[in-house]
Amino acid sequence: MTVMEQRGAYRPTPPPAWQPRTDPAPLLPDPEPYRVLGTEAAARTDPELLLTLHAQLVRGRRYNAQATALTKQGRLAVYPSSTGQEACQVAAALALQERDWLFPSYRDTLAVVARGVDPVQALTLLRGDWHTGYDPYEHRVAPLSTPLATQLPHAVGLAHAARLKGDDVVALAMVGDGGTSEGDFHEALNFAAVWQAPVVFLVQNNGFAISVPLAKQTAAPSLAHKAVGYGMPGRLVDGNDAVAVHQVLADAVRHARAGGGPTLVEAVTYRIDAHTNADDATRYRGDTEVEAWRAHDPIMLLERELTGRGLLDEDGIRAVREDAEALAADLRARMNQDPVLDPMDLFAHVYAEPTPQLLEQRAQLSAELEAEREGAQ
Amino acid sequence: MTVMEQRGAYRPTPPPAWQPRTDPAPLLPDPEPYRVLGTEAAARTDPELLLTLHAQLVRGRRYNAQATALTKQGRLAVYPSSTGQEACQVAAALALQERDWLFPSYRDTLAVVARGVDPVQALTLLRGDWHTGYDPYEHRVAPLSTPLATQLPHAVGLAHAARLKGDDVVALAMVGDGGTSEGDFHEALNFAAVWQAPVVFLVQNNGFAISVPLAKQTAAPSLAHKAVGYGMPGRLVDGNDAVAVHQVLADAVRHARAGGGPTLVEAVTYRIDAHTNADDATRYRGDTEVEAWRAHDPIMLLERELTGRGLLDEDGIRAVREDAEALAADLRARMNQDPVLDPMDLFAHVYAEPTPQLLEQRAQLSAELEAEREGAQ
Amino acid sequence: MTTVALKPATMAQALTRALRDAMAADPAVHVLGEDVGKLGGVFRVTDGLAKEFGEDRCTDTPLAEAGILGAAVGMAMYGLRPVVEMQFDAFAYPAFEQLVSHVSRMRNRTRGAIPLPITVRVPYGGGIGGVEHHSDSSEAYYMATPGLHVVTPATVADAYGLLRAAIASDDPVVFLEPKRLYWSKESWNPEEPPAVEPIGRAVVRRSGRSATLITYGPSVTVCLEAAEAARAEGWDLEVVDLRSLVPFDDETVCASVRRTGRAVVVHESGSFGGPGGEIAARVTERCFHHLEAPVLRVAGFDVPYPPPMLERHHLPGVDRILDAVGRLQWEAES
Amino acid sequence: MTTVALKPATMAQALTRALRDAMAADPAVHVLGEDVGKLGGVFRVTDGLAKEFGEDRCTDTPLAEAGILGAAVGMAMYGLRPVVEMQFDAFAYPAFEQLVSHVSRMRNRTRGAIPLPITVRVPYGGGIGGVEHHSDSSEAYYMATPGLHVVTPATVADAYGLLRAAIASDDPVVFLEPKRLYWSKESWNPEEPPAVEPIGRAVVRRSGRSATLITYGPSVTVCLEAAEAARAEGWDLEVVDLRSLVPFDDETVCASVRRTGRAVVVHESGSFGGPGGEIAARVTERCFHHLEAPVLRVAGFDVPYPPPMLERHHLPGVDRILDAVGRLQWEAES
Ligand SMILES: Cc1ncc(C[n+]2csc(CCOP(=O)(O)OP(=O)(O)O)c2C)c(N)n1
Ligand SMILES: Cc1ncc(C[n+]2csc(CCOP(=O)(O)OP(=O)(O)O)c2C)c(N)n1
Ligand SMILES: [Mg+2]
Ligand SMILES: [Mg+2]
Repeated sequence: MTVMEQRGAYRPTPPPAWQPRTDPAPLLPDPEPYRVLGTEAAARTDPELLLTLHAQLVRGRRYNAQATALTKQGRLAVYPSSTGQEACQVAAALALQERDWLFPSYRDTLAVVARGVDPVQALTLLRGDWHTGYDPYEHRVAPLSTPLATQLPHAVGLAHAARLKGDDVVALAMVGDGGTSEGDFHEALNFAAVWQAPVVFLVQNNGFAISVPLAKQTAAPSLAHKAVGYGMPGRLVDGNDAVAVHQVLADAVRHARAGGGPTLVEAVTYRIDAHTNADDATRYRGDTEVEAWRAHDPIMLLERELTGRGLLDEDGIRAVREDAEALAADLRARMNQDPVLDPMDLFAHVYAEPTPQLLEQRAQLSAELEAEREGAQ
Repeated sequence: MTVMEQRGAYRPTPPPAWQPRTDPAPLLPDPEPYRVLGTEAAARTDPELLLTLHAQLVRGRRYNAQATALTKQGRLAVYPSSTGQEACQVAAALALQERDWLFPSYRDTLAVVARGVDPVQALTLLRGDWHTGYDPYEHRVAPLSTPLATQLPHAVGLAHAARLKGDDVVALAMVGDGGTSEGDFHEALNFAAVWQAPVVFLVQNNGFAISVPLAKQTAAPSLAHKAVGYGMPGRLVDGNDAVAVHQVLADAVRHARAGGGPTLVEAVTYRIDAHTNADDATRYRGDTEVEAWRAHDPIMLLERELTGRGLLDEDGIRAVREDAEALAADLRARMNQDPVLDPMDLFAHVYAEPTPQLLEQRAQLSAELEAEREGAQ
Repeated sequence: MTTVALKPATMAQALTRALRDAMAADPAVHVLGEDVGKLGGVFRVTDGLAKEFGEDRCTDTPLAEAGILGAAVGMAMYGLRPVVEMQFDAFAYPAFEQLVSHVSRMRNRTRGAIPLPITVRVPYGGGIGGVEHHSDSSEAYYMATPGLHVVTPATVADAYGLLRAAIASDDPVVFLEPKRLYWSKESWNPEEPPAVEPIGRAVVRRSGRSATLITYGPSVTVCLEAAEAARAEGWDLEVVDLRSLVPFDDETVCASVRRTGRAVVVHESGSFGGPGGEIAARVTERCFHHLEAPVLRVAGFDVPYPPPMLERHHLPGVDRILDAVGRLQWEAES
Repeated sequence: MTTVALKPATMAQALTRALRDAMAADPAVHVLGEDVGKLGGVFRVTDGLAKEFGEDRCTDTPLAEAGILGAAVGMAMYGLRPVVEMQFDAFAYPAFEQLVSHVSRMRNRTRGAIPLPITVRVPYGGGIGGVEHHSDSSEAYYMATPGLHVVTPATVADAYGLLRAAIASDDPVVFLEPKRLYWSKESWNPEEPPAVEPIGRAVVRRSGRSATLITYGPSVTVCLEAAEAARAEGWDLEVVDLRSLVPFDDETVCASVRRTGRAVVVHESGSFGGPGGEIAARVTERCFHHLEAPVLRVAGFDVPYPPPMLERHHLPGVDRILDAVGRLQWEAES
């Protein structure tokens, strides 16, 4: 049986044989975002996981702050901070097995780092020395994708290919609320559902696409409600509840791994910082809203749980902070070194072998640099 | 209040203030396609409407047959027949007021003709003498759109513009089941919902996109289920029940006119003929399926109702057929005349004023034609 | 005669002013795009328009470029004059099908019944340290698409004059805004903005006798610098700013080349299949016997636009232009 | 020596055979697109592949070109070699962003870590009586996109040889199939299909001394006809079939032009911003002092592709080519 034949079919037939293919009810999200922290279910969560999540959240926040500082020092071209969204970032990375793939969007540097990519290499794009700083195959992390939603069909294709080869690989693809409006979002989700590809789509709904609020982006009851239109389950989760996000994603990954097909997860969160260091958020939103969300801070929510259950004390928090400081110090130190660049790299990877035309251009640049060097002497 | 401000907002706020924007329940289609013919509701329908629909269906079927015959005689480059789908075609045209706009897809010549466009002009594209044969403003019918789903955002923009100007205009846009997979479908529906534009989207789900059956096109419970993901109502209707399609579309048009925003209607139907005269349908489907659908023929369904209620007898049917024959005869006669073409038209409408570059090229062609004429003498 | 208080204005401000004046003059003009409302666009070109004209006239759309341009087509069909902002060059690609299959062809398709007076504003080009997808020069794609006008200003005054003309045009115009000139300044009289420029006329920015530099958009200032530097080498270079790639002003360009007998085309866009090939070819077709040397091209390399730290090696600069001028077979002279 | 039974094969059949042989040789080769399965594609080029290799190797996709190409990117990232079919030239436009922003750049973006061995098959060109959107020549767009190879066969043997090479290439190849040559025939030995052709080599299809016709794809046969007809005028024309637009075979082309001293570029694509500009410019740069006349271009007009009943006026035909040859300043000779 081919992958293609596995699907049941929505195959309209004339009455009385008519039957819709799937029962839509289980595909619809609950109207309330799923939460764990602050509920009774929290008590049943694995302490180890809580501590790991916590340490990563704190590291993540520190990383965001450090990277933003580096933009001010001219060490990064630009930085889109995910402060406030660390729970989504970290949970996305931790929900995957090593053999799985992560497809991040441009704001998801933290998820990339949480998956194991070197923190400096993760910033190469934003530093401006090359377009991607890490080998995607090393940690199975696709390049940070700048054109919004375009990475989603890649995730589908990769997961589909893995399945065809009989490999046990799930792809998790990240996109913003704004990105869901793009045609590529639609096409990717449709392909994933038709192919029953092992993909999990994580929408970080942080309320804004740069300055455009969600209300101008969609009129849907929730973004998770889009899932039923593709025939996949949609899940709505509190994106600031790291435990809840992790659980929902891990479930979706398991479901995909077991051959159950894709899931669309909407994590409701908030972008605390401006869009990037270059953005002026006061033009389009007020402080009250930001403050309301600060009161629902992902780190705070988790610390409350951990300290309440006696799993973490002042010392523990201090240790985690020190670890995060060490990360920041290392980042600072290494980012303050000028990268060594070879202009000839312009021609090195356009094709497997440069075309005759590129060879000519390479020779030209080479001669120019030679002349420059001679002139400088 | 601007149009933009009218919308309620799905604006996630941190708990406990969280609230999804709309109740999704009323947006979901019924699991059974809506039907009138063969149900008790049929008795309550307006006899006048039934007779008009019937006459148009019969004309439509005859038109399809005649156009297909013209391809064999080399009088049309190609013809995508809508035989079996006449109920959708006719209802789409009749559901609109004169001031409204129709945005047809490439298969929808019948709808265009039913709206009042000259039957020969409607075939200009397929005849090959120009890309559009009618003035779109005369009957408010956009050009037949060949690139699938690309006409949907046009319908949204036009309806939105009309609303901004305070005009009472609804746009009805048609697309196939295959076309729903395109990114433009997604973007158009999203814009329509966010703008609350007065648009009705009619998907004719005829089971195939050329050779590709619906099961390879979507895994959704139904295509109408896509609506909830945009925050608009989705309606499922028996596309061979002309009365039901007309009713659902007329309701959606009324809803849009009243400021209620867009609706997605999926009409379940079947393409009885091959994709076009150039297609070989035996490669991808069997006769049994076609026969099952022939037993659910839109004309037959309507005739059964009309004759059952004594609204139509043999004479009445004969009169309708004669009218259809007259249409076909006129079509035949006029399509058998060679159109008179002016090659200089190549340059006439590329821009309001031809560029200097086009003037040069026009002069070149003109000289060539002159030489040709001289050579011929 | 009253004394006029000249004030400095940036190109971005000139564009804003053009939009504002156009919107004030004609209620059919509507602006739409991502972040064009409250934010005023990421380059602030639409700053203040939503406030002044309301969000129905200057509208933040969902994030979907094909949807934006597709909706603009429908709006234009209903008599509006949409001005669409694409946030960056590479983010116009999702709208490519709408642009090529509809925007450029609708008038022709309908024998003139549906003209589409749409202006598509596209910030383009590099030199601003932008990360990948933020520095493309995509004019070759638009030039190869019949039915579009392709216009690009190089001065603050032209930014105003050409954008007004683009919006007033009954045909679709791809209006390419050189990103790195957004902050370039000129002094102007705010009471009386510059004239509306007819689309399709090149202008000689600097007269010279030795050779012609044919250029446009962001490369105009570079060519003017090169022309200054060339004086030291004894070359007196003429600089032609095309301003409009479609229609193309053969007359002005060829008149210059016939005078100088030598030409170099300069642009940021890649060389292979780029605008320079067309320009060199048509100049050669028309001025063959006036040419002392082949028309040369100085362009970006045929590589994906490089990361910020390497872009200076990619962009055509003064030295590379002078090198090319030096290769114009001056031996023939002596 | 055994006698070989030659059999006629059409270009479409040669392409099918190339796909089949590539799939048989390498399980990583997957075909995907609209209607490529049971139907075998609207031009029947994938006929029988789904049956022979299963629907997982030759897959009917949903109707969404960006999705198809985007999925192919992911499949290639996982080690497959996708061969994507775009149903018609104009229906490749929805995939333009995926092509330009990802397919062409992924290798460069990742310093070679992610090569994308994807073949994008695009039936192109006119002359088959196709209605709007079914006859575009879109090669200018692809040529202007660094990172892509652009290949187009003009003979049945090349259709096989070049498609095999495209699929074997570790770089993305836009493989342009001239629609009106699908039914052209050659005789070949089915036991031993033609050789795999290296990408990037032009070939002289007809030797001549008077002038060179530089062409490719659907225009090659027209040029050969023109060359025959030119004999009556006393011209002995050389015809160069480029076969590959990227990389470009400067060597073969320039060698020919240096021999003949005159050249005309012929293609269906529009002239302005089309391939001919690039070709004329680069030939002139390299062969200036060998040229007796400017390199001329014979191309489609700069208009949206015309409806079937008018296309013969648009397409470059024998007469138009001979006219151009006549304008190559033969007076200089006498
Ligand atoms: C195709 C495309 N269009 C436009 C942009 C410019 N842009 C960058 S980020 C952004 C907003 C993204 O919003 P969202 O998807 O909600 O992600 P967030 O920034 O909130 O993480 C825009 C419009 C882009 N990167 N890609
Ligand atoms: C963008 C685009 N891609 C591909 C095609 C080629 N094509 C023409 S009709 C068709 C199938 C359409 O199926 P559907 O939308 O279900 O409409 P139907 O033919 O059933 O009326 C295809 C793939 C096209 N016209 N436009
Ligand atoms: Mg967002
Ligand atoms: Mg269909």
